[in-house]
Amino acid sequence: MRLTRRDFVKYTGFGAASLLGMSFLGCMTKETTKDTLIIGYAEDLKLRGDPAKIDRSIPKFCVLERLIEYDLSSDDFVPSLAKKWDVESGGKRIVFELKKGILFSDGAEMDANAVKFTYDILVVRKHSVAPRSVEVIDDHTVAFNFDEAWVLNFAKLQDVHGLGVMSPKSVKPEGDPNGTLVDLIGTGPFKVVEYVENQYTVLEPNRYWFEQTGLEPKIKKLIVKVIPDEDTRVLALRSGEVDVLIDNYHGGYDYTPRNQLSALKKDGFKILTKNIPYTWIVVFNYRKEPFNDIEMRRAVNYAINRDEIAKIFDGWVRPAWNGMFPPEVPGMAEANIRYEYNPEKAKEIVNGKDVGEITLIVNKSQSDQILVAQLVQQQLKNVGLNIKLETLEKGVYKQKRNSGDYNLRIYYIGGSERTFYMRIFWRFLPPEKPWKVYMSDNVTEKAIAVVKEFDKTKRRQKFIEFYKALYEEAGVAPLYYEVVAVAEKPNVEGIKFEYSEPRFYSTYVKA
Amino acid sequence: MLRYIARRALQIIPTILGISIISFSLLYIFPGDPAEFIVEARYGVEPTQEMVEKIRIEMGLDKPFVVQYFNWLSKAVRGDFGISWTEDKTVMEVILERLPISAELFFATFAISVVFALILGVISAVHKDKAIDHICRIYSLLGISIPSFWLGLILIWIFSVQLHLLPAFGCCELKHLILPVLTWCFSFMAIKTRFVRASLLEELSKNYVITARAKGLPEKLVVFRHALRNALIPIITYFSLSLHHLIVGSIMVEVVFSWPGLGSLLVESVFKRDFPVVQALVFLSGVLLITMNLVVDLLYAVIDPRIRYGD
Amino acid sequence: MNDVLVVKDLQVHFILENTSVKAVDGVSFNVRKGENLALIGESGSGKSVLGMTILRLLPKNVRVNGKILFNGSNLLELPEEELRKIRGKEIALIPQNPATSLNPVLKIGIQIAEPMEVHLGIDKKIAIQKVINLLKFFDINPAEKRVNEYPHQFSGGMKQRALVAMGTSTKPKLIIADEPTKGVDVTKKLRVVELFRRIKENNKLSLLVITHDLLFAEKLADRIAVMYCGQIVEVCEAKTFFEEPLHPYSKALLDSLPSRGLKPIKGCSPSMVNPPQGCRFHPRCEYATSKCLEEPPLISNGNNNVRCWLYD
Amino acid sequence: MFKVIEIFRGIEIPKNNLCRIGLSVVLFIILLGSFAPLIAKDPYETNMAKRLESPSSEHFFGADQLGRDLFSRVIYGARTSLIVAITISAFSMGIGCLIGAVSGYFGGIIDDVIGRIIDVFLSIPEIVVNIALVGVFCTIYGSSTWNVILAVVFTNWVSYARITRGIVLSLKEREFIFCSKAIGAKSSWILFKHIIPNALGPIIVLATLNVGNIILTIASLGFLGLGIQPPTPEWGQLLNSGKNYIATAPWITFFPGLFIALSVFGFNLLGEGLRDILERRRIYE
Repeated sequence: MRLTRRDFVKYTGFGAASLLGMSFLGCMTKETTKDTLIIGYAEDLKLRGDPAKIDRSIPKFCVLERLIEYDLSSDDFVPSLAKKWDVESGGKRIVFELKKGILFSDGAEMDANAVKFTYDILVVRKHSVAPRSVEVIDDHTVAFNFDEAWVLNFAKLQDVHGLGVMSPKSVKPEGDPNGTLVDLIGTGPFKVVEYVENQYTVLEPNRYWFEQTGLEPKIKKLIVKVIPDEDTRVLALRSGEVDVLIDNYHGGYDYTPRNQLSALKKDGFKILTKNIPYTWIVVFNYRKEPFNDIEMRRAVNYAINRDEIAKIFDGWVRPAWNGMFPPEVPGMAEANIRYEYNPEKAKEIVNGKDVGEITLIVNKSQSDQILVAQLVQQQLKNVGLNIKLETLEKGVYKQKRNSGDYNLRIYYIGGSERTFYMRIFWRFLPPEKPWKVYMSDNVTEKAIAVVKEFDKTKRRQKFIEFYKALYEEAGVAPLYYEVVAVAEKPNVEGIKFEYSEPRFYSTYVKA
Repeated sequence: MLRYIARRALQIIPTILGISIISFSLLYIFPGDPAEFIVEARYGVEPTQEMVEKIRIEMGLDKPFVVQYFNWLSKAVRGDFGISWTEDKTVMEVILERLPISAELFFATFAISVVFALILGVISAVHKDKAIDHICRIYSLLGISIPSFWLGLILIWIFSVQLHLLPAFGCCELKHLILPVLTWCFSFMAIKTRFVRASLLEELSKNYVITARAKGLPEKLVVFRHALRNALIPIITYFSLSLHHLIVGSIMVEVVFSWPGLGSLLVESVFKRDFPVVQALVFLSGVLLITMNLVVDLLYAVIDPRIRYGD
Repeated sequence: MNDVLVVKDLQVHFILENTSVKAVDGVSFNVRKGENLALIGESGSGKSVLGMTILRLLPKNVRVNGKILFNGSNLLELPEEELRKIRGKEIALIPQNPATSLNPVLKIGIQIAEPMEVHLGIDKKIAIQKVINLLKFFDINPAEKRVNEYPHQFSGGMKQRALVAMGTSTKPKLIIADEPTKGVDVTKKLRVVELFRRIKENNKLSLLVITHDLLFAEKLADRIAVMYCGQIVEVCEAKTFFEEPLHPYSKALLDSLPSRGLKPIKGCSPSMVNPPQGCRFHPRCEYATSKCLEEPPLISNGNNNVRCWLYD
Repeated sequence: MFKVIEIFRGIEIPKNNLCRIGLSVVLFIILLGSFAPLIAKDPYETNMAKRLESPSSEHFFGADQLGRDLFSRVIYGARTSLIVAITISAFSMGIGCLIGAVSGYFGGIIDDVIGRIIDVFLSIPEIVVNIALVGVFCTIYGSSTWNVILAVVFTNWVSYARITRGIVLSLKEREFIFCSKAIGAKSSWILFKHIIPNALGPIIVLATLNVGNIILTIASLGFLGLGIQPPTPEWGQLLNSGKNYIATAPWITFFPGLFIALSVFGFNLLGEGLRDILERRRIYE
């Protein structure tokens, strides 16, 4: 037969050669960039459509700037686009004086109208963090009216849901807060030049911002690539597809898996982290057997070895021994709380109690939390509590959470610095909602006292009381204190954190 | 011939109806209220009663199941699957966006697989029971046994992590295409190789091949002019049938390599609970499969002279 | 050297999963120049296998021993390439199932022209012209149109004639016709006989007809070889055979003809996997003696040979 | 069981290479699964000190992210996969064969309707529907192994139905059924005494191949995070949890995948081998 081995060798040889050729081509097309920084990010930036749904992170610190920022270390609200402000009507009205001469990336001036336009986007949507109304007093003065006289009102103005100030030209029809976002224009260090939904966004330096600050842009392009899957993002960094991974740390998901940071570091990648007032906790279903019993809640707190849990993350996070927040949070150190790991005590409490089937639910969209939950399950098993672990898809987790169909769940309190106050509002204040983590007459009363207080020193005292009350009632079982992280290739320089956000205006990439 | 086409086309209607019922019912296995999900998914806020009510009326969710089904079906056959629950776009727009990306992966795989499957299949059949045939057969069994997601990860480990030769993920350039195509080809080609081998062997066992050999034809002519020419009829039809993989054909490969095609879209939509998209994908892939079956039948009629010239 | 083909002690074993079957067991015979030899036997007696063995067309799971001499060279030992030059050129095979023996997707003309192209190096166009002449010769009309048709457009008889045309196109020295009357109804059998006579008129060739059809053999054959259960039990002149057959099996076979009393042979054909010991026919033989448990050799009886102790 | 031996009687299984290798692989996996508690340690026991340890004489396959012994998890994974796959196969076989037999036996309008339904299920892309269904089930009820079982059975019964229907239709025409009818046998008697025993051979082949496929499907779902949930060890899910360690701890990915491939390969080989045997038997007959 003539179709012989020779032919076979010929064909396979051809195949192998072509594949090899393709892979060489692959290598050749890989560009070595010096003036482009590629960021791997979990979410689409949502720069079209509803302007209230713009992604919570990157556009809001690259493209947009906020009126004010929050500094956790001093517990102060600090100026940003606003130069200064007056609090009127006992706190129900805040009047901001804006900085002058700030230009949008299209060259138009940022003024009170732009601020009103921005916040009207929330007002018309009756958003839960929206002010009641926004008034333009003159070109550079704008007033916000609120229903309650709370210091929380400041937090609302710079929380994640609140927006950075954008040009009314960003939407169509122009200036209509109900309009559709077509081209996000802000005052921040970068401007959007290209946006492909679900794939990437290209940002370039905003000339006006750099002129104003007297800085020199060191990169020409910032590309934000959307890579929804956490593992793929890490692989992308490893394979050189992206230079930097940054977290979307709003709601406890879509971040660089913490348990991979060490491996990345070992392989030469740089890891920047910053502590944030963000804590992973076990939430008790405190309205239901058996965790309506304070003793049982204490037993869980005794049973959890927080050091072991932190080991999952190879030391990138701190074990949550001293209360609901890390010590740098206002009042936390002074509260002087210390959780105890004492499995014997836990056993004693549990012993002889008929607790029935206990379910622990966890949102499985993060591999980290699945690991944490499995370890918690094992630790509780060691003290005689048999736990049924349910790893749930995001939606079902929410649904079970909302219906109260669980005993324990893995959840988080706090967040980035600027969401700190809002999270206390979201987690501890009435009205009762499924996403609240613990409410009792005592704790709730103390939490309200915190967000009402305008005076910093008094507020600190109230914080301490609130922390202590929560600890006494064993309201939650804190596990570990989260960080915000940036993982970058070794040749990336100049990314730094401001508050809890990575900033790129002085970033460059070495050849 | 025309009558034959018409009859076959009519025959697939009940099947398509069946598939539409299955895909439509996906949403109605819900004990709860889909309207609530829509509100949550679309607005990202806790649903209020009035919002839910509004959505319910807007989407016709207040009507009886059968009415809703026929509404859905009558739109679906026109390619209108409603609006995505998570994006402000129609389902069709979402799908059409991803289709070319899937198509790129599919056609690259398809082309390579067809060529190599033919070569391997012929070699294997011609050298039946020799070493090379055993290798081909073991390969074709391995091809259907080795999970593509594992193979993909192993390839990533070799080519991306260890050798830094190829990107582990990404889309739309040649270098991104290589690993996913390689991974998919491994199984795709295996099935095809097996089929080519079996078809050719069947033809080689037929009497006309003995006639051809008895004529003293060189084996090359016996295989290529006689047997393969006949075997090509089932092979071509079978290969065209696999065109249905165009829609959601390579879920695992797409997921492993984060290839933003329709397979990934399906999985994402499942996780995001964007059920209109899931419905549409199930329906469309089913319809494509049925249609390909029909096309293949007709193709058969076209390329086989027995049928072409038959009465 | 008056013989075109000499088969000596041929053995063909089919190797199966865990057993082997002797389909042909120690067969010897010869085909003389210009003669018609009919190889007859019941279905399953191994005669078709024998025909295929001559051209080495059997599947790969067979083991063949013995000698097949054609023009002095042993076909069984020829390299594949040499043998290929004999197939279709020197020895043609007319296969047994006209219905399936033509390639369904190739035009008839091309198929008939192939041997000429391959062996005689005739250009395709010229070859097709020759095919048209052949078709006319074998009454396939209108030949110019038929040459471009596909097998399924041909009737059974036409297919057979096409195959005959194909076999004769290169003017071979020997034609092996495998069951040419299989599936042909009685009324048309004469036409087949006619067809084969026609081949002979124009060619000085030998014909080896493999058939189970005694009447057909009677009309066509010069000599008869009878096969039973993988062995040749009798070789003799056709006349002798039909007048006074030697072997009890031959007798029984003839007696089973409708014209001669329609007397069926008692018992069943033995299994090839496990053939009877000694004379393979003895369990069904009227004349069987205890000696028959030993295998009889091929015994000469005048011009004829017979494998039976009766003639020892 | 006797019937099974009867069907494959006369063929020495070890003579068939495909079968022999396939059978040994399958037996190997089954033995691993059944004797998991003897071979392996506690697959749930965490030990943070051993986190991500590479393979060693103590941990043959290394340790995972929580310091659990990967070898034990893989071995117990065999158990999970086999139990779930066999459950699915059994349910599908029960449902499929019953529907197929009823359809083929009674014919008429019942057969038309069931035939149409079978057509529909044959033309749905299985894995797509599996994913969609598991997704929907998870959304409603949360993750559980029953989701996987239900979703796969939903698409899987049809091949059994088709094959049973075909066999019943062809057997119905054969003489011995007429004989039985002639001596006044009841429908159910014919069904159980003639049809089912005759259909058993092809169905066993199908089931063997099917178990392999199901193992692959379960693993795929597990890999997507839709299948059996941790901490229960399951191969696809182990692979999934290992995929982000492909660069640092590739063994977490490597071994579960190897076992998926091995067991699917084993079942496929065995199935193919059995099919060969059946076909050859048919030729002999």
